[in-house]
Amino acid sequence: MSSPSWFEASARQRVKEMLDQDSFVEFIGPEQRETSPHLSLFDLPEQFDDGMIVGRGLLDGKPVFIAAQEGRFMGGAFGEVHGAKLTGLLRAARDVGSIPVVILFDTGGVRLQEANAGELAIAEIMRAVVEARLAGVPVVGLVGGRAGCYGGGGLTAGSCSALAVSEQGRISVSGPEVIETNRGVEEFDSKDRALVWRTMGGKQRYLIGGADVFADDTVASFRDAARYVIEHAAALDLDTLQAEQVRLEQRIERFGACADAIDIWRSMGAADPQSLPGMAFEDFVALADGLKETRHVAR
Amino acid sequence: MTVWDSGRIARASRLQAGARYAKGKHVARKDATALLEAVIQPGDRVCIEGDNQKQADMLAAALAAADSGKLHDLHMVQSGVVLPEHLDIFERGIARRLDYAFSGPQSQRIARLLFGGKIELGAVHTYLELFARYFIDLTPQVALIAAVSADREGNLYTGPNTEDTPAIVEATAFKDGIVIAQVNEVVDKLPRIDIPSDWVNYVIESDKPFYVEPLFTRDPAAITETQILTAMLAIKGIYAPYGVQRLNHGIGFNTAAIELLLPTYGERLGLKGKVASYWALNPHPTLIPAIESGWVKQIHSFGSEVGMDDYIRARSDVYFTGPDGSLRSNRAFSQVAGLYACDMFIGSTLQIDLQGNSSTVTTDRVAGFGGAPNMGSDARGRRHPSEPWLRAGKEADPDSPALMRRGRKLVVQIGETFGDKNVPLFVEHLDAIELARKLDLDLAPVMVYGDDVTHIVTEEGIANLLLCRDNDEREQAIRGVAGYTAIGRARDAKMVQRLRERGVIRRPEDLGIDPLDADRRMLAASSIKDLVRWSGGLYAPPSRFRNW
Amino acid sequence: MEKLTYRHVAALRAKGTRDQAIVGVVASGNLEVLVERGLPDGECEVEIRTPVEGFGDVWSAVVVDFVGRSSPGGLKLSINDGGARPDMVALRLAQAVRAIEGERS
Amino acid sequence: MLLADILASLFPGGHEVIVQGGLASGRGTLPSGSQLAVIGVDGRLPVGIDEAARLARHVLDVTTSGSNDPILVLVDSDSQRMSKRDEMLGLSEYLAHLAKCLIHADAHGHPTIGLLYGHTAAGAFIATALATRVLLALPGAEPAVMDLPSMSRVTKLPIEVLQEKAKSTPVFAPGLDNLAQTGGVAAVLDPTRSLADQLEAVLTTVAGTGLQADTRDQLGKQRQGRPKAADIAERVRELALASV
Repeated sequence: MSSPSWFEASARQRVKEMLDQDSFVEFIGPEQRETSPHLSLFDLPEQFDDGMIVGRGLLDGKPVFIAAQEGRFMGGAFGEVHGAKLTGLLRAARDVGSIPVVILFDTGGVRLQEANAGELAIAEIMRAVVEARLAGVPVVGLVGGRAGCYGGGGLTAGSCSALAVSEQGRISVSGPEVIETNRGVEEFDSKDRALVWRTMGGKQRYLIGGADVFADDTVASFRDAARYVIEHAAALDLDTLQAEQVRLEQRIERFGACADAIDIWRSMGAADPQSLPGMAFEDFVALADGLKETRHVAR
Repeated sequence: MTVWDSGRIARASRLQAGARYAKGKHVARKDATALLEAVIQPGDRVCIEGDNQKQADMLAAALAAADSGKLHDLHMVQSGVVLPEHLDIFERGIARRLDYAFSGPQSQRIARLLFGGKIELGAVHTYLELFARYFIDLTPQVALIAAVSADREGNLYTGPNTEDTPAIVEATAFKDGIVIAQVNEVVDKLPRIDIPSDWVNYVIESDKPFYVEPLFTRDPAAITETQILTAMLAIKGIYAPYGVQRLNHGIGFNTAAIELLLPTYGERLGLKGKVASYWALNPHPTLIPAIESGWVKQIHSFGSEVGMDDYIRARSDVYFTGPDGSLRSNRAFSQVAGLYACDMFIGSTLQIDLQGNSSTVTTDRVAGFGGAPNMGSDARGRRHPSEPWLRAGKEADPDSPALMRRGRKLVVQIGETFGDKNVPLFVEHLDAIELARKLDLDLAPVMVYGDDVTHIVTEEGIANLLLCRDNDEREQAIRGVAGYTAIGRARDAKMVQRLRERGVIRRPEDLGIDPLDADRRMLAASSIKDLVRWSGGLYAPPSRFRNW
Repeated sequence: MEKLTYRHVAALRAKGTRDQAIVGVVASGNLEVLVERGLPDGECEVEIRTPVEGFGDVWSAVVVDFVGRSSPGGLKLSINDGGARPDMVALRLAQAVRAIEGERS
Repeated sequence: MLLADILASLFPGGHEVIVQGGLASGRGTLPSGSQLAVIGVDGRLPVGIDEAARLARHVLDVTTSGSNDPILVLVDSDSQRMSKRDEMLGLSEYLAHLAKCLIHADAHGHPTIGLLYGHTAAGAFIATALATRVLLALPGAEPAVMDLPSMSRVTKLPIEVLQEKAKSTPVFAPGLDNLAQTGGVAAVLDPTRSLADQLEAVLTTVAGTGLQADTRDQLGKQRQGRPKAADIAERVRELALASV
């Protein structure tokens, strides 16, 4: 049987199937019933793992810490418990100093019913990501789930050593509906899904250097991508940050006047930029790797 | 002295009134309302073309902008009440009486206007009935239609979404009526001529293409495990034993699941070539994997589907296409095909009662059924035999002599026992009855009558109503597949068990189906993108269905 | 939020040796079932938390059928419901038993 | 307080902080004589890619200056800039980069202090004020993740109901008190006293190089705003360490 779709799979399936067989050990699993203490205030159902699975396992026989968000529970949003599990895992990685962390993002951002706790969780997670990286630990992110990687999830992903994204993946701070609600449909039509994907989807992110690896929508492809980005993770030091500064400033210089992603792709040299969204995986990777100018994506 | 050509005289004077806005047959968009005010007269029967797919939306808006002092008391005779403008004209008094067949998004507002007395309702028809009445007692005086393009002479290319146009124009143009077409563009040379220019009186170039709703696009990503289970039951418990070769599918997710299981589950059951070869069906994107896997021999379509045009063009062995290569749909002919040349209809509904009557009308929604009642009924005029038809007939009436026994069309209702928001599919009484009382109608809007229904498929199993010998059995057979709805829980367990032993009710385990095997991984495509891949990139889904 | 608890006598001990399993997700129209061993072999308990109140008789009927069809002896099943329909509940309960009995999905 | 008043109170001897296009940068000398680098967002400016890149550039300039100056981050911002352009060009990367630069500076001898004196929200909040080691605030500051009307739209609960619920928990509603109780804001300064004195007192507690433990979750537990975060994080950490 072919490898299951990453987009379709649950967080548990992704974790189980991307790690070596039977190697996953969960920390504070669902049987501990450490659920959100806040959802009942809103008469909302809890989930036993609060939508976040953390633990350790083996990838090609090598130990990794792994965290996965369930994008279908509360849109994968960060709540108090959900976030604290990841914080604790990252702090452990920092303390150990040698075991990489793989984060399977699938989130709409902060869980509004516990917004302050979620916002602070993200601040703590980002600090813990940086601490782990400063301790020499690769922290890598995989983005290709139903909920995308929005809000604080996008910021956390941006703090990682390296990212893999699939076509389905979206990385952004404000979601399409939020932009439309605040700025009007003229600014952004959230129902125009082609627009959503070419603005914040996986292909655009890969092309402009927002992600290091473009994965196919299968667990196997993400597993390969995870192995690759762990190997090639950038260290976090002053050089990296300065390189990232230059990279980001150059992006504004080069594409800051573009009205649409199609214009960006055209100015990158894509002969038929309109065809990129529909392009099959292999064709796109071949084309993109010819276009991408910043080979080493400093982040 | 008797005048025998008053209609022709009236038409001449209408044309004269409209002539000042026209250059030849061509009228500017800005004069559309003025033209309508000139050629339509108060009390006229008017048809605005529009069904569950295509809409003559510019002309609908032009009519809605008319002066209600000049145009009033119109009698609208049209397939669809779908656009807000279709009801605005009633609110503004431009129109008063309505005969129609389908209303999707406006079903709630139409109910309010009916209750408020703003609409005088003739009847809710099926498409085919309404077309029929165009030729008998509801012939339009003016038809407002939509086409893709016109040439200078006024010939029309209606293209893949030809749909209702031929039926409307035939009835109007040949009975002294006026035909006004909105077109997306005027060109020198048409790809093909669907409507000849001498049946068309005016052509108006619209500022944007006429609207088409992608009504038949079902995203495989939304198909549930339960729907897959019902699809497996239908394939193994109905398609296979009856050997159904000629059929029509509804638009729900259960039948979309069936389409996506043919190349996987159907293949495993060895059914390829034995079932589901000939279709009366719109170009469902979810049928692409089955077509690509060689299951489908031929499809005739009521209309087209947004994004399917290139795929259809490249699969002319399967679809009906013109010399230009594009699809030719025709709702009237396809409805006739579904009625007389198909051995099965399978589709979903919102409510089923204890007699098996079903309806999608609820007390605050007057939906109209479009084509479903024709598809979902036994054609009493049918005379040609086929194996499924004869077999169904025999099950219903085992004792009559074979040579004198009518066959039966398989009419299958498929669904989950609970629908959206936990609303039960099975009810004691249809809401349609309550609605008919409130509106003082002569007839409750029933979509499929119980005596036409042969099977009901739910996740709990299949009820074969052909094998029921009396009303009691029929009721218990229905209760026996009604799951945990109040209807289902009130079953006579012993009788249901006896029905099961007789094969009237068949549970998944009776068919060798393990509900736990109903997995999304069985679907030949699990996303719209998968469908695009199956089509070799020929299917171009509308933006709202994309996630790339 | 309504909490419902049902205890039943079960004919057979659930097979396998796994201590626990979890299936499903708490999302609209869906639910999660956490299944754990720990009860005497002839007993089964189903505990439900649901935001949709007033459907106790439906839940009860679903659970009775589940205990009759599966052999959930010794199992405690805990449900967080996201407003699932009975057919989905029945499916998840069956999946939960299959999962703890050790079959790989 | 206005930015000018804050700067005057911090640096009675004068300063070299300039505000350009809503972004502040420069340095000042505290009465004790110690130098302080300053960056900031003023006038409720939304933080988009251009703003984030400029702020990060200032932080990197401080990090490479060879000094050991602490960095003061002054915040009166809108949320992140919500626009097609910003998201198309990867706003998440820009905001994350700014946060990384601040945390990196903190770890390399430049203790970071945030001072919230106006509004801030969502992604802009995370990338500026919440990326500092110690977050201070002035009375009247209005931190928010999302405003109640938007929250009401998303949760489909009336604003009155949300306001009622907010009385029993600090966990979701906007406001300085709620952020303080959940551990996000360490202390609220007294505007009637010298800000310089109060800041110097804080600086003595954060003196020294290298990262210090992030104690915001502990603070949230002590203040009973976040009952579970600290314990869950610590339990996971211990389980993970034990698993190695």
